[in-house]
Amino acid sequence: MEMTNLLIWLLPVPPLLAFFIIVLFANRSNKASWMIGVGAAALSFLGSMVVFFQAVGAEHLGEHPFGSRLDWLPLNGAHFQIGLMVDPLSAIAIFFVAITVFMIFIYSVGYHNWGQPKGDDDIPGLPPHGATVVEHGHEHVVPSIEPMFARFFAFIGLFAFGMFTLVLADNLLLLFIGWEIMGLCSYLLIGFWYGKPSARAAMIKAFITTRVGDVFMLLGIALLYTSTGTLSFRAILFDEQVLQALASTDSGFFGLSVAGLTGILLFIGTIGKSAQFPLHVWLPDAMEGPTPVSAMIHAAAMVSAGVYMVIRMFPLMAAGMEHGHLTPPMYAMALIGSVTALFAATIALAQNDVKRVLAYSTISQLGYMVAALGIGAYVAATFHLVTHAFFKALLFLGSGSVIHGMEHGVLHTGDHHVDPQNMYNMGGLKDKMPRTFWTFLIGGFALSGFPVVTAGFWSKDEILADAWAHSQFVFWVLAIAAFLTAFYTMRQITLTFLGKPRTKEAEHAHETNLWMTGPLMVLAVLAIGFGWVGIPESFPGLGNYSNNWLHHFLGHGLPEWLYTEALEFSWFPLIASLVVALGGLGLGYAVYKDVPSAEEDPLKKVLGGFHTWLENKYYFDEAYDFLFIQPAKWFSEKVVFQLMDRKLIDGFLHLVARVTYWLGGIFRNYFDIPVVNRLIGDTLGGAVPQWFGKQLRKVQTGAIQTYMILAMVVAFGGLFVFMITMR
Amino acid sequence: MIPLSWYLILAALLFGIGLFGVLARKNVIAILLGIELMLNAVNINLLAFWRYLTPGDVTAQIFTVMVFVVAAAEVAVGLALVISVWRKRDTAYADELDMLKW
Amino acid sequence: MEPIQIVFLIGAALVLGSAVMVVTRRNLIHAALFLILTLSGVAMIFVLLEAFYWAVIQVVVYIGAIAILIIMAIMVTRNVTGDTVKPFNNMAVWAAMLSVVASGSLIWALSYWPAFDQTAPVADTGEYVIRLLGLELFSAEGYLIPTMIASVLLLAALIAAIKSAFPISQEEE
Amino acid sequence: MEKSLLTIILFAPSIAALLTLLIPKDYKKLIRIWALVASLVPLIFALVAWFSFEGAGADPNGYKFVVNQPWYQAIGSSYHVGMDGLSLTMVLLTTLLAPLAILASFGIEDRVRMYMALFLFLETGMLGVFLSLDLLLFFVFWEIGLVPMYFLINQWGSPKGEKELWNGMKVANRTYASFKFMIYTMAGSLGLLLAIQMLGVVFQTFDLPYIVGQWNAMAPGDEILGGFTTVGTAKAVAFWAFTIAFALKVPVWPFHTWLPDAHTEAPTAGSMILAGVLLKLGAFGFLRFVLPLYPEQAKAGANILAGLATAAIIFGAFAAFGQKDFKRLVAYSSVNHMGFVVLGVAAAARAIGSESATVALNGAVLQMFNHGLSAAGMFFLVGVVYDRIHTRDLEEMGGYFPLVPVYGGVLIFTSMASLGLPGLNGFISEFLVVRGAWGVFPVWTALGMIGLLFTGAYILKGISESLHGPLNETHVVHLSEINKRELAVITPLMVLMLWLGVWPGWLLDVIDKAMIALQSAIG
Repeated sequence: MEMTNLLIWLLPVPPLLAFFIIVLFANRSNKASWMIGVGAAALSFLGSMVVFFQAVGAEHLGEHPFGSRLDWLPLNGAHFQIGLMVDPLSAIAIFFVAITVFMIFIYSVGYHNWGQPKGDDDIPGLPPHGATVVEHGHEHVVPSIEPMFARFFAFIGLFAFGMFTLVLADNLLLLFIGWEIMGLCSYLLIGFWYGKPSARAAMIKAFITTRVGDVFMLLGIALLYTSTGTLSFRAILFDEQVLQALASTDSGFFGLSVAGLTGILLFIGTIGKSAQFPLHVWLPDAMEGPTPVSAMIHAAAMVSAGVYMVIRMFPLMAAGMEHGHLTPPMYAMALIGSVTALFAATIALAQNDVKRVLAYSTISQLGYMVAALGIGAYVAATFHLVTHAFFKALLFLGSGSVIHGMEHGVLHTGDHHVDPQNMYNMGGLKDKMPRTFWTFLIGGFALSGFPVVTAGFWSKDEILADAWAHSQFVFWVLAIAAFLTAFYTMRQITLTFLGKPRTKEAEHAHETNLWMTGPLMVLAVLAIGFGWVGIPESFPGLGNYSNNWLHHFLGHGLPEWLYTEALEFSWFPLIASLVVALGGLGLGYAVYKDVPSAEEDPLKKVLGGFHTWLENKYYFDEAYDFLFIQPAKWFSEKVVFQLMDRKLIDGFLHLVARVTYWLGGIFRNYFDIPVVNRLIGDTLGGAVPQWFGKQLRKVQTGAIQTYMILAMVVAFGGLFVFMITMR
Repeated sequence: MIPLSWYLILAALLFGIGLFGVLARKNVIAILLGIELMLNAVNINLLAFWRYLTPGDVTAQIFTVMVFVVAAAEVAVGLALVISVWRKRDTAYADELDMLKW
Repeated sequence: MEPIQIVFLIGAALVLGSAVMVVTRRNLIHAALFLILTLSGVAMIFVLLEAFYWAVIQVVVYIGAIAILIIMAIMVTRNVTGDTVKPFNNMAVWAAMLSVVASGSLIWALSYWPAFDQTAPVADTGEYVIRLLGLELFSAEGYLIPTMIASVLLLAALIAAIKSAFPISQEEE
Repeated sequence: MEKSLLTIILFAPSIAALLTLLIPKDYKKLIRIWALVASLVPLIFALVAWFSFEGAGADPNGYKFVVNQPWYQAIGSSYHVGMDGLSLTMVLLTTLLAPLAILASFGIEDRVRMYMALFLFLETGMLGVFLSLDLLLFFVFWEIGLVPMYFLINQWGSPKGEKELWNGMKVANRTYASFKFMIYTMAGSLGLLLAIQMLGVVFQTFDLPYIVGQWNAMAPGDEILGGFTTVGTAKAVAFWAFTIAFALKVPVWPFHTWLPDAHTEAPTAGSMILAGVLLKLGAFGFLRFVLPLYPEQAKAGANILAGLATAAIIFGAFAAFGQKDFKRLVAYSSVNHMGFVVLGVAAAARAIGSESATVALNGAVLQMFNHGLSAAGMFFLVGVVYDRIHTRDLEEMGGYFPLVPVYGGVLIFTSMASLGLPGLNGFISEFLVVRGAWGVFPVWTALGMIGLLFTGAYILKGISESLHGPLNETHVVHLSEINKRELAVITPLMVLMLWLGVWPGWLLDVIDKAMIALQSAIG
């Protein structure tokens, strides 16, 4: 136990150390950098597994979590404590975080072309362009190593540190610290190739958009701290009296209780971080970063953090819930989550960029989790968070592998105008890249919820079952979204891997090396296998072999008054989820199996003008630019600076100065010059002193002895006179 | 027995001679010599006071130490200045060094 | 006339006579040599005052160091033998009168002092005083800080002397 | 040692300044090194004070290392200096920034001796404000600090730029800025001086602890000044006189327009000190003088003050976002950050004695320290670029990251500290202020979040326009990597930023005790 408590503190440390060591000492050595980075991730991974399995074996982990705390901030004569803690939720979280992070680290080594020569004209800040090598007498172009290879591992190490800190934190402030560190890292990594204008825009967009949520969250933290005097999860969330007090105190804002207001403020943080509607705009643009970063943001860390936070704060969100009546924060979550799920899924239908489709699917899936939590499906939301992390990491890394394969083709043909990310440039990659294909297929099926075998099916099914039991509206929205998900996933798989190659580049695509496909295979196993820990006991047939371990493990991490037994089995949601998954997949394949180019996308005919809306993401970026960004720039520059500071305040000051100046002029012209200067100055001030000066000047001979004689005459003459007079 | 007055008169006369040297000589080094004489007069006075008035106390001697120190420092700096001036202006006459004149 | 008084008068005559020569000799070397004679006389006076320690210091520091230094400076700056310029400036008469007034008024002023004609008390002026002087000079309750300042002054004078007497460097030209 | 410690800290810089004047003016290297070494002396003694602070004996008012000698007996003023946790923090900041600023100004070639001497005098002025426990003594130091700063801006400020005034008269920007700085502060000082004189006449002394005790024991209806006015009226008037003087210095919106001008035109090291320490004088004045002397008036005026602070936070952030001049952007960020200090002070004034008040005060003082570090760092880094390419225009910059990776990393680090990234220092103080102010002024605090959001916006604007973005080819030749001396300036700041961000307990402990004592003194 003591050892475990110590080990918990050591989990976030290796990536942080890796960051500092690489930045300070190893930044010139690519080899040292990746070894330090991957080694750190491996250490954290091993430690996490030890902690995880100890947590699984521990009894009553919910009541007595692992962890320890120490005095951090001296405040008001006492101390604000911070600590790390492993309860069932954190245990599950470090499990998936550690694995995916470790896999992403390994993958990154290959992705950034470790072992390849230096590029011909690569510069830091732009993706590598390839290097020319001479082999067997003729030149050809091969991929070149990333110019900022070392820096990548430093940043991603810090990223991992942030996530570990966040999931292990035992109080909201430490969680927020990890939260913001990840914000910084996502900023740095999205803009990793800052030479591209799009990356520059995306990095700022990501940071600012999430910061909108963050400042609300900070307010929520301050409010919670003010009203409870602590930020510790145990002290707030597991103390029914505290929660009831929060739920019954009026906050003075919009008729909400303090608990309600806090919950909503914190949830706004999640809206920013987990890219929920309407702050979702940054996430698709985050694709500008290298693909491992996308995987990190979409699966392992960034967006999961937002959902993790609301899952963590669930007792607060649910405080005051009686007889199944949703509290205001839960209502907000259910609404925003389901809207996001559907809304993002529709946009994903019309995207042609292989990563962008996945980005919108992430937003949509996060909406699922948030909606699930909104209707009280705590376990289901967590379950989906974990399975989603696995299969989304798999899909992103897979898409990176595809892009890499395509870039190989681009290098071969030398035609740099072909976008290696556009799905309409691909096709038939199944035979070129078999390992990537099969793993991607597994990931895609898990995302679509392909029945029984994939993990995604079990988690999504549980959410739908919960929704069916609690809110019809949420159920139907999510079901439609699930259908769309299956459809666009199959569209993606079909366009990318099936059929015939549409371009020369696709013909010359090449399977990537084991650095990259290895992690894919590991994740594929998890994308299938992890579902089995959460099979409902009452599920026909399979339920006999399962004890729904996840539900018991996680459920007992909740305070008792929130714990609910697993739902009774119901046929309708099961059938619904079978229908939408299989129907979506089948339809997707049927529609897209022979589409030759983007112009002939069948959806265009069906949807007409609406398709353009979808392609342009409902014009959200343009609207935000028009509504917020341009006005903010105008307001800052023209109103605050030019008008307020320069014109009004400085203008007032200049007015004061002007009046003073004018008064001074009057004094000068009508008093100083005639009276003082002429009358007094020219006669008394001029002539008289001048005469004295002329006389006195004679004494100044410059010879030292003259001065001395004068001095002595004064001194001894004085003495002499004194003697004469005083005798 | 010698009364204190003898010493004081001697010192006063020596001081006067030194003062004359300082005021009247042209050569800067000669001026320095005059200063030395004056300082010696001071020393005679100090030690005479010590012997006649406070023989058990060494305060007067402490002042003598200080006078010695000042004398040594003054000679060192003074001579260095003389040499420096000599090099620069090729003169050692005080009345020729009158750049401070208006 | 007691013998000791005669000795004093001889010493005084030596001091004053050679001092007059110091300030009047045209040849600076001669003046400097007479200075040595004056300083020796002063040392003699110190012996009469039973300040034996100071007599020794007088010989060592003044005659041994300062006088020699002055002679060397004279040799550096002047063609010593052929010094043909008038030794006094044009204010010599005024200076002489002032000096007389100075000495006279000093003596005159002092003569009103009650202790003017005091004779020396009997006192231990030997080793004890030297020891006390040393202790006073270097104890914090006594004169440690003035001693320190004096030593710093000497150091500063040394540096200043070196700096200003050094051959003219380029930057000062 | 305990007796003379503060005197040494206080006057070591000015003695060093006088000695600097003795060095021949052409020995530039010697002057620089001497100034640097001399400025380390107060730092060393400040560290001595820091380490012996816990064990040192306190006087009945809680001040340590107290010296109380008659100074101006005729009017009852005395040389009364002392140190509590608040002044200890500020002294530490000042003595730390001074050597760094001097090191940063090694590149100055013009009248080095005068520059360094002024700088060291300035340090004495600033330290004096933090250590004085006598109102008149305080005022003397308060004014002393102005003079060197005026000349530093006026003489060594950026030589470029002209401003046209209303009558077509053209003045150099630095002349305009220094003049504005001087007049603005003097304007505030007038009322301050009058109020101090009034207190002096009433109590026949300028001793701060004594006045605090007597003043608050009086009933508002008591007649003073021979029946000329009552305590209540006098307090209300004097409160505003003090508040305006300090608000000008902080500066609180709308008294802030001198700041961007002065900061932009000052030499790099001048900006460092200006932002790092001089702004703190105002905030310090609130804590040391306004709160203890006028608790009731402060409580009544707190809402207005909080509103102005919020305005400073918001408009400071907006104005910073609207800048094209990198240095001016950083200057406006000072308005933004100091707004949090004033917000914390206002919250504490309103709710004095409560837990929120302590937290807000802790946050405010810590924010003063943190802003000192990060603003000084930011100004220095802007100066580093300016030294090389001689422009501060963000639109001309861009794409420096690949050319100067180390500088880029340092800039991002410092920017993030300024932005308030958790794990670095600014976050903790801002969080504490928000936490403390939220319970007192929820609406103002919530509005302040707009400012916090735009803090992110302008910081990122600064980074992206300078480090990222398209490269300006003409700068490539001039732009060299940050050198060792410059690294030596920024490294201590970065270490402290990180250290305070990760483990702020060591400093906050001192501040916390001082703030609890401050409130218990008011009662």
